Amino acid sequence: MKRSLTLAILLLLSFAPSARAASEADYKAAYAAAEAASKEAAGMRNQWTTTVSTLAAARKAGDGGDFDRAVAASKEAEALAKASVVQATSEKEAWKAMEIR
Amino acid sequence: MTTHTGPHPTRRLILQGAVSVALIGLGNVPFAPARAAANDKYPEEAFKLKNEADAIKALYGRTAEPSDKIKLDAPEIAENGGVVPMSVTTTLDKVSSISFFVAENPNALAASYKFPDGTIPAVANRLKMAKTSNVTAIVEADGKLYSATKEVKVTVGGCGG
Amino acid sequence: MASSIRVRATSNGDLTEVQTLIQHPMDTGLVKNSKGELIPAHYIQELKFACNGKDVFVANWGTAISKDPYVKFSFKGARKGDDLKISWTDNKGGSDETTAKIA
Amino acid sequence: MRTRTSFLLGSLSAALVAFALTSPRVVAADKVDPAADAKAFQNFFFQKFPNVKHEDFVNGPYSMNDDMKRQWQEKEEFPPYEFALDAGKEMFSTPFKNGKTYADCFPNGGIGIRQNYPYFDTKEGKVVTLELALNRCREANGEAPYSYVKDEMASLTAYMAFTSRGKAMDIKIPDDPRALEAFENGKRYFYTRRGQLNFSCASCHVQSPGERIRAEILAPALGILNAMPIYRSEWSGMGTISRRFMTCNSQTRAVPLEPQADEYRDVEYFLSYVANGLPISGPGARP
Repeated sequence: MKRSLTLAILLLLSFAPSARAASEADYKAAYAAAEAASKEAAGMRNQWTTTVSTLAAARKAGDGGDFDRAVAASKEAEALAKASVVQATSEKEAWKAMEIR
Repeated sequence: MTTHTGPHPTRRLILQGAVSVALIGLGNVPFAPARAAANDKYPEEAFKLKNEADAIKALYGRTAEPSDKIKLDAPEIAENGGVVPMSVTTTLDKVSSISFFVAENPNALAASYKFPDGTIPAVANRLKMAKTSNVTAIVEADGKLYSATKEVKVTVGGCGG
Repeated sequence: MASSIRVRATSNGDLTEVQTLIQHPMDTGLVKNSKGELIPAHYIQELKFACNGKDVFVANWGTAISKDPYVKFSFKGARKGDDLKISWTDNKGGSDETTAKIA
Repeated sequence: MRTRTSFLLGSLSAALVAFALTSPRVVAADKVDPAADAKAFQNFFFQKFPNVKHEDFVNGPYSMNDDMKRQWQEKEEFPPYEFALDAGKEMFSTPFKNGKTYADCFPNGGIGIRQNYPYFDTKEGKVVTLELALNRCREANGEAPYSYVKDEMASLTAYMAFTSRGKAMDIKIPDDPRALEAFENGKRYFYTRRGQLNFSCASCHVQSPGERIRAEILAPALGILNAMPIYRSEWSGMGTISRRFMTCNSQTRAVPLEPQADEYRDVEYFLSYVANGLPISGPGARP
């Protein structure tokens, strides 16, 4: 009996208004930002496979209505895409350091 | 040393050496009595068993004792679990059967070869190995079973992707 | 269709060395294809070599034999020009055979 | 998800730190000098592996490890690429619907010429690889092109490579600024880090050949394409140069480019040119 009581309280807490669940609008915004960064990376022909898979996961979660996960995945995808852009930019010169001369 | 599809010269010499050694062993027995080769039917049961000891019992009906007269040639680290070249040569007499067992494979028995009179007791083949495992060669000679075992390491390749 | 069996049988003196490479998928039945379905087991179970009307070597194989299987052995009692008949059957009833001249 | 971002930021910062540490070398205005590059490239490997015979570098991982070499020699007794070789030979002589064959598209009937590919096509102003030339030959004769990563292309290139076995790689760079640029492009691609793992081709094939990534021994970059196409036990099938480049990309978590993209053609041009003089050993068997 005691266990199910604590479970009930826990369940209640997760819906407590303080932890605001992400809305569809939050997801749409986060996904758009991620997609833009991903396009930029693709434009530099330096896309990462993990960016593509994380973006897909974000979309899947979004379509499924799980906006918390969708926003988290979108942010992750955006970070990955941005990192690949930084990589491509820095490598424009950095490659020479490794060249056999 | 450019590669070519013909057998590799030094490789061939080693094998012929091993074969001639085996021949001497056989030479002194003018005619070997027809030995009870493992029964002729495809040993369906033995190939289905998971465990090595059970498979050996199912195939030969008794256990084997290690022998240093069997040379099991297998890599230390397999370049790929899908193609692991392995071979057995033996100086034992009156050999009627040689089999390969990979203990950690889904089914321990990998291959079993029958040697009628006049066939040299040596065989090379390429096996699949699920993971690092002991590989055991069993030789049935003159009705008795002998074995040799070697560990072969197997892992996947590549950096992950 | 060219035979699935490639064979090299070379004799020197009384000893004949035989090498065979067979084109066969040797599926274990434990592997999934790209769509996630299990590829059914499809492997050669028995491979026979006969010369001058007598079996000289018989191989019984399980699912642990590599794709496009290879085997090498030697035997006595045959001469250059003799015919070596090689035949295999797999667990789906498939089979193939070929005859090669000992070089 | 969380660990992945920290991993990526970690590896990126490490790379940037490494870059900062290497003292910036005084570099004359970068005049592209392929001959000098090739000399330096070959000497790097000859000095790093003094007891590897020069022509053995084309045997990739097998020139780096004896246990692996023995397994390779056993496979070479009756190599798994035999079927691709026979299929390629047959395809090579089977006429197209219009009666022509591949022999009509290539110098010397396509026999013994693999060592001259890829070449720089001054009309097109681009590098033309053997795989590209084969598909162009098919299209010129009204046939559908083959996939660059599937067995048909591998069988054709296997047969053409076999007819050149032992011939020294002989890639030419015409006196044409676009050819020099293609070579430089290929070199840049070879040394550029990519993918979330932040590796370049050089990270594995220049800095750590002979070492293991899990079960596999890394091949030296010198002569790495001389054995193409290869039968890989990993794929239990044939692999063309295109397939190898694309899988290497995805191994470092970089999205592969389309087959025969300019970058791939140029890096093939670079890698083949710096291997000039080393023998063609294709088709090859690899782990």
